[in-house]
Amino acid sequence: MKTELAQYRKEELLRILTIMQTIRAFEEKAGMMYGLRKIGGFCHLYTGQEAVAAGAISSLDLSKDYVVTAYRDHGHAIACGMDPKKAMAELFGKVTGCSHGKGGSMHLFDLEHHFLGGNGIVGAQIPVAAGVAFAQQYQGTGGVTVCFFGDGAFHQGSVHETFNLAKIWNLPIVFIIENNQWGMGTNWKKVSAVDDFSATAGAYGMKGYSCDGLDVLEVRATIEKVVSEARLGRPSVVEARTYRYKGHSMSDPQKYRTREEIDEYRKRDAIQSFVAKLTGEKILSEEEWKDMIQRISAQIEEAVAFAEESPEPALSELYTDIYA
Amino acid sequence: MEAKQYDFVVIGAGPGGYVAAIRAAQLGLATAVVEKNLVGGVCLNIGCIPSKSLIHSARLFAEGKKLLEKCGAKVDLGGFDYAPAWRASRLAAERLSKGVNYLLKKNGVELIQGTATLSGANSIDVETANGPLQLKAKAVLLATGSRPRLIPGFEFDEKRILSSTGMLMSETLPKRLFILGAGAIGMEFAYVMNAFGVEVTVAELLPRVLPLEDEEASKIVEKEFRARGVAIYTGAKASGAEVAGDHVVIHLSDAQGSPLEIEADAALVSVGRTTDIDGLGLEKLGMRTERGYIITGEYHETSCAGIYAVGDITTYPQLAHAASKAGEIVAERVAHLLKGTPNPRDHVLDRLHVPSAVYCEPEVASFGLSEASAKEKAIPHAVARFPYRGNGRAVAEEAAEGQVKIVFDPDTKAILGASIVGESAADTIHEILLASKAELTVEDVAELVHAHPTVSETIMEASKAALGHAIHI
Amino acid sequence: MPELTYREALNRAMDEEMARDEKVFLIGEEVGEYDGAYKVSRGLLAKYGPKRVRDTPISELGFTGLGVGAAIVGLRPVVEWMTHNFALLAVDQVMNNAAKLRQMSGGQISVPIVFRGPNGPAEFLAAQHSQSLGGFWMHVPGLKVVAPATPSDAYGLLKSAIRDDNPVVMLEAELMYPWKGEVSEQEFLVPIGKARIAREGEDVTLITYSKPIRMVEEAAERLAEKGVRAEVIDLRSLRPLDEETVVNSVRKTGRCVVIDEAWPMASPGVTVAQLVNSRCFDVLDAPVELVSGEDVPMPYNHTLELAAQPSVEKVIAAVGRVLYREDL
Amino acid sequence: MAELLRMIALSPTMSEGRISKWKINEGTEFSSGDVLCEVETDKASMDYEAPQSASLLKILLQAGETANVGDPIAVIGQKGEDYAPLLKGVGPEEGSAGRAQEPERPAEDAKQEAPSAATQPVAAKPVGKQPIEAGESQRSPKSAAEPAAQPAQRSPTPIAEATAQPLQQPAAKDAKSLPRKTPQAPARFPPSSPLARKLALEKGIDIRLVPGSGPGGRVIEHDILEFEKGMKGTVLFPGAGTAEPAPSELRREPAITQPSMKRLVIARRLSESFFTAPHYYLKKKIRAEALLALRATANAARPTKLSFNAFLVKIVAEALVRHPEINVYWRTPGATGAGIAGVGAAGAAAPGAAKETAVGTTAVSSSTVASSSTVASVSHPVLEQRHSIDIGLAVALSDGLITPVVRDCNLKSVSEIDAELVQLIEKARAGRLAPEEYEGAGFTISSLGSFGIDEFTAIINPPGSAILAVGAIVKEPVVDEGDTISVAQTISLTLGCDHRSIDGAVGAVFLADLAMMLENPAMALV
Repeated sequence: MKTELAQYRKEELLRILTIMQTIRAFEEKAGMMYGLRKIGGFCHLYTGQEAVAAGAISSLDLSKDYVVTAYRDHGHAIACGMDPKKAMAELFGKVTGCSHGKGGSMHLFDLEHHFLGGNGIVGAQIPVAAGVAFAQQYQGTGGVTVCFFGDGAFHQGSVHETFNLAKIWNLPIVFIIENNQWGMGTNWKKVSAVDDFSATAGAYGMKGYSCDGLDVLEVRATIEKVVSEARLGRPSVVEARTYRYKGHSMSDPQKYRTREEIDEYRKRDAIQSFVAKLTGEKILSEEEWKDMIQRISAQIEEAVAFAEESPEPALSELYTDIYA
Repeated sequence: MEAKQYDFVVIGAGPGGYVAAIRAAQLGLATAVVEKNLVGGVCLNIGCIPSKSLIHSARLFAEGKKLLEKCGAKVDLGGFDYAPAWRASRLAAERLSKGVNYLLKKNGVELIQGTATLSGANSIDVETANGPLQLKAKAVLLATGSRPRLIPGFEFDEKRILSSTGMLMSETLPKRLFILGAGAIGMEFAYVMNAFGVEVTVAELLPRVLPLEDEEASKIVEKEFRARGVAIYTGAKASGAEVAGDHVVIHLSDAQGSPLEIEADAALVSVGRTTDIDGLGLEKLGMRTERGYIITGEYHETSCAGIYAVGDITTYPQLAHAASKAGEIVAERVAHLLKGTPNPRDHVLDRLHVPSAVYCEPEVASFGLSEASAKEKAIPHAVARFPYRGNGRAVAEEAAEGQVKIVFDPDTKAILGASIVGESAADTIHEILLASKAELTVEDVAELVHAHPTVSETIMEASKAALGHAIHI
Repeated sequence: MPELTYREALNRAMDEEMARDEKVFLIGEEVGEYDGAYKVSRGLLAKYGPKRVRDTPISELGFTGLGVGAAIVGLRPVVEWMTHNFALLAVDQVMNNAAKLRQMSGGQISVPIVFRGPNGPAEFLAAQHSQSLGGFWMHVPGLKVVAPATPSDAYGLLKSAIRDDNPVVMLEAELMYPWKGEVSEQEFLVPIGKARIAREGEDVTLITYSKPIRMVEEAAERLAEKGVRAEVIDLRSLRPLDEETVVNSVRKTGRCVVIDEAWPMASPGVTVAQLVNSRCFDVLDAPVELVSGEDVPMPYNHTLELAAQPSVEKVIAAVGRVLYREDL
Repeated sequence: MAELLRMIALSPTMSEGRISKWKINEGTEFSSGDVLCEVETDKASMDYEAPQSASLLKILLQAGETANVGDPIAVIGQKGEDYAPLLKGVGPEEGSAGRAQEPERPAEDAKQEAPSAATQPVAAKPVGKQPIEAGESQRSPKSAAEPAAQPAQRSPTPIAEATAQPLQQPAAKDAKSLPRKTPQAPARFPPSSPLARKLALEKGIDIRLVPGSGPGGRVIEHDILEFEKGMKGTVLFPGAGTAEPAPSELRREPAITQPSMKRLVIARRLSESFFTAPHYYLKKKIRAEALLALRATANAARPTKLSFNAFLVKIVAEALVRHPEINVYWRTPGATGAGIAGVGAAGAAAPGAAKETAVGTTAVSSSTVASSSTVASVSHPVLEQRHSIDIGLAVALSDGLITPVVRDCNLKSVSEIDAELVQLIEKARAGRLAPEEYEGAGFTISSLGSFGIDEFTAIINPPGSAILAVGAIVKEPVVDEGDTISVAQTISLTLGCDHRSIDGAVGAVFLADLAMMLENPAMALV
């Protein structure tokens, strides 16, 4: 469903845009730092999917709602309000990182901003998210849990079991499937029995929604609706069709897709299209947009400098945070 | 501006900092020390050294007066002026502080006067009189020390309500002095002022004076101080103080809870010291701290690799010599990592063998396991005592109050701890401390022939008492 | 002192802890209306209602993960597995989430959760339902593992486990549920990580945990008749392991036999044997003997089944080997 | 503002890249994601995508040139920007060593994706800063190019506390004692249990001697305990009846028997006496007729016969009264002077006369073993002048010798001495002699006449300085005063003295006087 800009105040729209541009700048810089060997291990970039995280998470009240996602978690962390400095320092494995350098790219956590992290095992975060919703219901906090996973994770057993649990216990949870079309090297159509993931919600007596993951306002509107439903104990499933520009992870030679396909999607870039809409409606001027880009890229530069300057964790840190 | 590269940068030139800097330079490290005030830190300038000088003067004054009166002379204190004693204390402080300056220069340590903050794992920004400076270092040592603790209702104006710093810097004596806090600093000032004839009142929250020392030692000190006319309220809770013109009124409730009002010309507040680590930029570096103290692990390294911390800002005893020893360990460790010089013998400061001392009269000194903590931790122990009155020298010098108390392991006869109160306790403690550190037994000390008559014989006798056959009691 | 069965002791522990802390709740298959597959949670649904005694669909991975999620935001779930054999589906949630979230989050997240259920062989259950999986959990840093063998330990350890802020896995056993034993009326906790000396002795140390304890005590009795004074140690907890009690005992006796239902390769028993070998080497008069389950999937046939498990005869034979005596 | 575009690692194992072709030329604008150039890596040719939208201000690395990962290849920024300062000191980025490219396999659950064997993760070098070679950390950083088998591991951070075993819980106190080397049984030792080896060490047992009853002959605790019991159980004299005739065809290997504790003490004390006290010997033959006659007349009226030794002891006592300079002891520091269980009379390998009687060991309870009396040791040699005349008499027992002592012999009659001797010898044989009953003899008499020995020398028994060795009574032709030959019963006396306390002349005077008194017992009364 198309949405009108008028529904949202200017500050809200600029906030959403800032989130998207911050994620984009962060991921580009992370990719560069990875190339310079400052970041190691697995690093899954969110570039291209900014609209889903920004659209969905900007609709939440993070004082009582929670966000859970998998290992492509930089975007969600920043959207939840994690300080880019802490995130970059964590990628550098420094003691100033959000997990003191012990989590790394796949395990960003920010309890203060109700971001319950990246999870390294495909689909393993889905029942955990249901558990968080269970606790919200149990303690009557009125909060909702938003659980992100991809087209790759959709075929994990945990999805079936959790959808069922969510429905039979009316848990305040929203399942958002970020269908970026590539499960590592496998196009999603090749391995999915159905073309429309949201249709499967019906099998568990839940409503299913589908929205254009490249249109941030459509994502925002859809999630606002399903979250209010979930707050009343009616969980639902949303498929956001989106696209990732970068490889599955930093060491993916991306032989499986053509440059043309990527360029095709770049034309419908979520940020460019949103900016075009905003400038069109005179909500944002070219100058303001350029300033925002400069400001955000300076912020990310500062994050990299902070990460570079931060100390490594001392060896004694090896033995902390294992047991309470 | 181009950052100056060092091997080792020390922040704070107190006893922990300057010792580490000198040791590091000796081991061939390019070392710099950043100090925002005077080299030598609190200890040399507004702490141990000036207070010891005042104690020395007070003692001479009191003893001299007593001796003259004993010989029948009538002592007229009309022309008494405190200033020369005060000036002597300042002279001592300056001379030693200059001395440290010289030592730093001699060893090639670069002294930077300024205020430092950590901007990264190994980069330090320093605000100096002539502009900002950036230093780069392979290893950093934090030794910024502590400052007098402020409690609400007793804000320092250093005129009516003074900190230990204020007391040391004031040239005149109040007629009546109220002291809040009967720790080492409080009791030392009580002794000095009482010796100079000031009317002294001491109030302490805990049930006894010198609460960190052995109970019996506290009792002896309390008895002596009361005998000299010092009013002492233990278990007293202070609620506030109002400055009224040229005097101050202190409100407190005594052990039984009944309210008390004490009027005095000045009030010294010495209830402990707090750390000085805000402003160093530690939170930014994710350093683990606990209630304002930095947590350190092996070789006194903080949770940030390459950054070490020693002295009052850490969880180790707040003593100058503890800071110095820890400083040496860090310097030797860093030199070992950078230059391959031998590793320090101890990984960390051996808490059980760090002596603490209080220089009032009678002096108090102790180390290791006290009887109370041995009981509390259910560590098998036995205790042997020997009173000073059994010692010829002490009796001859009319300093017969005091005792040596040794805590030892009944089976292995190993020395677990000791507390001495009495004449030159702070010096004689080292004999029994060395015995304990070198893992000698009370037998070894008992067997050792001690010169007669000396105060140290009390330690031999206490050791004999431990074996059940002391001679002189 | 009153006598309780092992299951009643567990029931009393959960009842008390649920009464004491609103955040404690029980979740698992058949724990509610069915009063528990082995009647351990009898009466709890009636007393605390479906919100806190939650019957689940058969989705071990699902409700185990859900338990972990509930724990990280403040609840204290007790997750009952109908048997540890079924929990293999949920190993990922225990090992990769429950055990690691604290470290991966740099200390921000705690997972105060208890996973409990019957472990090891019972009778006629064949290969898939008779596995002793303590070693799986014992292997993982970040977990605690307890294995009470008496009603009183079951009561005390389950209460400690529920109050512990770390994930705790408890190993029970179907055949132990009916065992009777004294449990004092007053509330008490058994510390996690402390072994129990079930029987004093000087000649050989017998070390075990969970169900085999009664068989080992019987063996000790038979040995006593032959003049061999065996010391029996019930570990009660596999992680943390009470090394001191084990080492002190072997230093006294100089000989050690470890009895463990699990398979012989990479089992808890092997870990204890290695500990004894390394810390008591100089006082050993014979190599440490391990009496373990046979290295085979559990057969259905009962005689075979008994042959596949540790027995009094096997323990006595092992003691014979460490004492160099054939006459036992 | 302008910034440097650097070569990045486009494939996991790449450490340098060659620009094959620039897709756009200087001055043109590009948007994020556009392909700027093609880079040849060790694996394939890859597209270098623009990280952000900007314009290409200056190409630093021309097509065909190669650069390390991290080296600048171009300058990008807004059109017309001054980028000169950026170029100052442009060189390969300091210390950018290779960081492990992670392997193909994604983080997905192992069962989801078969892990592609493309590349093994390599040990990463520390990031950015030049690592300071921490003295102790043995793991040297591996260069990125060389794939290493072990899992991706970050080597210790530059200045971090790289202790020798980084994974070890930081030890509260560093282990002062060197790791204790467990006593390895040398190859040729029989297999033995650690406990058996430990007990053998403690009990001073040579484990090689212990027969092993464990599997494969392994020596076990039981064997050690049995062996120790056995040490006490062997019989001194293999009685005639018990010794089986040695089968002649077998060449008997010498049976190595473990000396008893008592034997060990005797050995030690005698060598202590023999090797510290400079012995010399004086020989004198005496005519025994008078003494024998005296004994015969004394015994004639007595129901129990007095022993010849009792007479000997009495006369020697009287001689010692006259010659106190003999009744002395030269005490040196450390010497306990405690005397020994037995006088090595028999087995003494004194220089010269090598009279040997094999004395085996026999079962005597260990209580008779001479325990060193608790005499305070001295800090420098002293000469003790003894006042009481305590004479020790060497008595041969099955497991060694012992010297029961008769105190104040000068004050006792021969019959008293004899009664005491009988009682002492009885106790000695039963192994119930108390230390004070066999220690502290100032002078010792050892007689081997009963063993048929004519003459021998003996080793001094501390705390005495002299010992009299009395041979058998021998009939032999003697020249009388009138140069006539007659048959006489003679006894050969050999006085051993400690030259530190008794000079030759002093010894000689005493021996001559003693001989005279023995030859004329009545003189002992004068």
